[in-house]
Amino acid sequence: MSGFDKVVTSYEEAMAGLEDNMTVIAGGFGLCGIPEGLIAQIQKMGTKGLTVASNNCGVDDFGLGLLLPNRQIKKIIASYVGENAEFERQMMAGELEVQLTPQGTLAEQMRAGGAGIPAFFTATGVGTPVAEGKEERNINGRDYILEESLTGDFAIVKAWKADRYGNLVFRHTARNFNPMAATAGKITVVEVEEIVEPGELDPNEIHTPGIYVNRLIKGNFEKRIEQRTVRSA
Amino acid sequence: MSGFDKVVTSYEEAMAGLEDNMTVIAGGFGLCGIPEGLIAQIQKMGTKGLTVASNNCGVDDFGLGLLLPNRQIKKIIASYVGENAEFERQMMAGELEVQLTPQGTLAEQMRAGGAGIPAFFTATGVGTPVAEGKEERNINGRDYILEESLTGDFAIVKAWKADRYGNLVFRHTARNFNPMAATAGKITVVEVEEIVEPGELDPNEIHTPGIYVNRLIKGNFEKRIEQRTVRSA
Amino acid sequence: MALTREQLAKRVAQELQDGYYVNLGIGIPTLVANYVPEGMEVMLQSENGLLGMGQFPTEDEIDADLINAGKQTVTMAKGASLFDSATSFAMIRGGHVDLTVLGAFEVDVNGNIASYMIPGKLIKGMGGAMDLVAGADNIIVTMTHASKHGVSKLLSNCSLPLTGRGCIKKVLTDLAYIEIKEGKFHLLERAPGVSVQQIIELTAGELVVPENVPEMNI
Amino acid sequence: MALTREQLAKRVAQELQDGYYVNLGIGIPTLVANYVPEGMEVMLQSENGLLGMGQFPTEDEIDADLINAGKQTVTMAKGASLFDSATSFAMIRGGHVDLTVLGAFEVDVNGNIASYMIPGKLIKGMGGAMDLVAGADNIIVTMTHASKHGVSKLLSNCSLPLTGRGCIKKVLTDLAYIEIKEGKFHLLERAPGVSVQQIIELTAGELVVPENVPEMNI
Repeated sequence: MSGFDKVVTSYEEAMAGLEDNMTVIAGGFGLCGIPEGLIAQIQKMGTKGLTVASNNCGVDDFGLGLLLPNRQIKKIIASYVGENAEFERQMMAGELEVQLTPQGTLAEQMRAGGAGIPAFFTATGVGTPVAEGKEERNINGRDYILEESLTGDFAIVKAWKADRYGNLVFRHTARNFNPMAATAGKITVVEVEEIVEPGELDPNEIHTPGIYVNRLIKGNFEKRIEQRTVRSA
Repeated sequence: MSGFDKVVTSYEEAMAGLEDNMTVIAGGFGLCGIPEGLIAQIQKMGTKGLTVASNNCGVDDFGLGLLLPNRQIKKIIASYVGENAEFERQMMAGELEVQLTPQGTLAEQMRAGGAGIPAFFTATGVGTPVAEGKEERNINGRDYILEESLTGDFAIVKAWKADRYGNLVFRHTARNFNPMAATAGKITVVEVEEIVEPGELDPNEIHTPGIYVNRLIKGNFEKRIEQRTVRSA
Repeated sequence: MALTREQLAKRVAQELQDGYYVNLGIGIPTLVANYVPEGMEVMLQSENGLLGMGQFPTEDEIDADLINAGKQTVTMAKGASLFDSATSFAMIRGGHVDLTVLGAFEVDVNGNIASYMIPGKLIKGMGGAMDLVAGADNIIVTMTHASKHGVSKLLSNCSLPLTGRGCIKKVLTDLAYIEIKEGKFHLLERAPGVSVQQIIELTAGELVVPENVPEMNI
Repeated sequence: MALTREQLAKRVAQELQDGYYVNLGIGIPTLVANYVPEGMEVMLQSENGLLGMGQFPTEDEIDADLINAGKQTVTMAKGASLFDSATSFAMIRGGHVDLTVLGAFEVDVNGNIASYMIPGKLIKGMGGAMDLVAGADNIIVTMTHASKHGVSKLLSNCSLPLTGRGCIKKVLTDLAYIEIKEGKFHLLERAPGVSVQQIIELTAGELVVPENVPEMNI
């Protein structure tokens, strides 16, 4: 294939180059749309001192929670955390730095990071603990704070389908933070359910163009559900 | 139908409420993906003193150029203009105010306007005439200028397909500025080639959710080509 | 009688209008979806990337790729659309959602709201709440008027860290429907069987009481 | 002999690498696409919203909805993707394009570029040029070394309004291939048959000339 073929065949290759103290941007919302195999690989590698930006931090035995027992995460930037006991313990003990960020600000920070926008003003967080130490400015009669963008040494992303060139399609609400994360990594690694040949995806329906993707791997997903909620048929 | 049915059946209804001295955000790149019938309606209404934000300003007898002969445009915010003689005449005579804005900044300003971001930093335009009067700031070792967002009293948009709820799908490079324009209008009016029933579009493939759309009209498009360029078969 | 959770939801539902795009927070707000008036359609926004949230799935319909902001499995309504989180919050922060309903620990006479953090207790985070209160023009806060111990949650100044500053104008408690303007609470309605006196006693911030305070019609 | 337009394009094409995403400006840069080395694939970005631009269409293939940034009808290559203008410039401004090739009126020893505006003449606008020069790390400017009247376009200070400040590191003219660093032009290569003396005479800004200046291999 061509120089645009992003497919790798092993998780070792997928995460090669990840080193201690790097920053990782991760897609996913709760356990929905998370790159399960890439997280497992980081656990296996035992990389330490990571700063992780992700909306959540998984549960005790799944998702990013897997990186907690061996203290691989030094700092987490997230909007909602603490769905697991080990996280709580490490946070309370001061072993884990937690930077809480409003969900929309976090999403926009990742987008801005990928888009060459170093900082933007937002009304979110004005007058709250989030505003501490940040510039506040009144623009056209309303108060805003200045938020800086986020980028990572690595971005780990979960998509539904991809072609070999790294063009991505997401499915349902498993899209969530994944498209922004994909733009914000120096090296962006994507784990997908299905890889097709270039030309098989409708160019109009591609959610993330392959230019953002460095490595692509086909994964097997457990897709655990956090809140299984049903109605009677 | 329900309160989500955005379809109107006349151009009068589509552009009702447009008044002198309002700001209009327009989708389109050159003559590609422009809301032809909505522009024609503005010409017919004779609304004057308009501020128009659009990447270009059409040609002498098509697109936004149609609003020039009767001096309906007071100010144009665009990245590339002057494809027509009347535009040139009015600009040179000082009858038409032209605010040149880099194409990427213009696109981002519309997106920011729709997204509640009043201003953002960008490297584009640093040290150029575009930077005049704007705040310059060094962030992490690089110089940026602060750009404010754009919103309009009206946004006029061209899409390919829509369902009656205003969910939009664009086609090929006729997408261009249209999705951002759609988010930036107090009243967003969309002219489309085909209207289908809600549920007929795949929710994963909708480019612009109906929440941004106030009125929807089926148009007939000439789709004029500016630079017809072919190779031999 | 103080309103039940269901009655709170019913009262909020009276504020809906046909064609509204609505974001409902976790808890009581979620129940509002059950009381959309007959012949009216609203579309529910779930900030994890879904506009047009449907009911919970049947066993057969469950799809791990389709959840709401509370991480519950859901379905899509007719005319739904899906998008990424940046787009979702662009929608919210850009003021495109017609009505936001969410809970709180405290609100005050200046429209401040505290809803995500009790210092000393485990802090789970604000999720999308700060974006929702900053982005929406039309917000209804639902909460109990006072704690179990009779401590008012309608204050002169919020005591807890804020979720948003000066952004709340309407509060529905189990006792009263209250508007916030000009630095004061204004009593609009009282719950059936609840006296104005009871409300005054349980409202710590300055409360303006008109001559007639109608009972809610639920 | 000064390079022809085609030779300029050929020389630029030597800077391509397999798997490069490339944005080619209007004019000479566009011609680069014709000289992609055998066995190498590059993908062309068109800033109006297309990654993977193909060749011009046949009469039968013409589609008014598919144009490039120069407003010419085009086709899509295999593996192409389409997106809106904000996404397109997020790609450009975020530094994701591997190589940008564009023309200019002037460049100077500090890497400034002037390419869109001649005061007193009709000003058509910068289009996407300011975004492209600010967003890319790897830019090649192609232009003639001097005007028809022998006035150098490689200056100590650009005389025209800038398109970008301090962003140009490589310039290919019809006479020379030049690198800009530490406030000076550095002569890397000369066009076949062009003498170093000729280049020195037509370069107004400070030019560092190494002992050996190889001829371009075209």
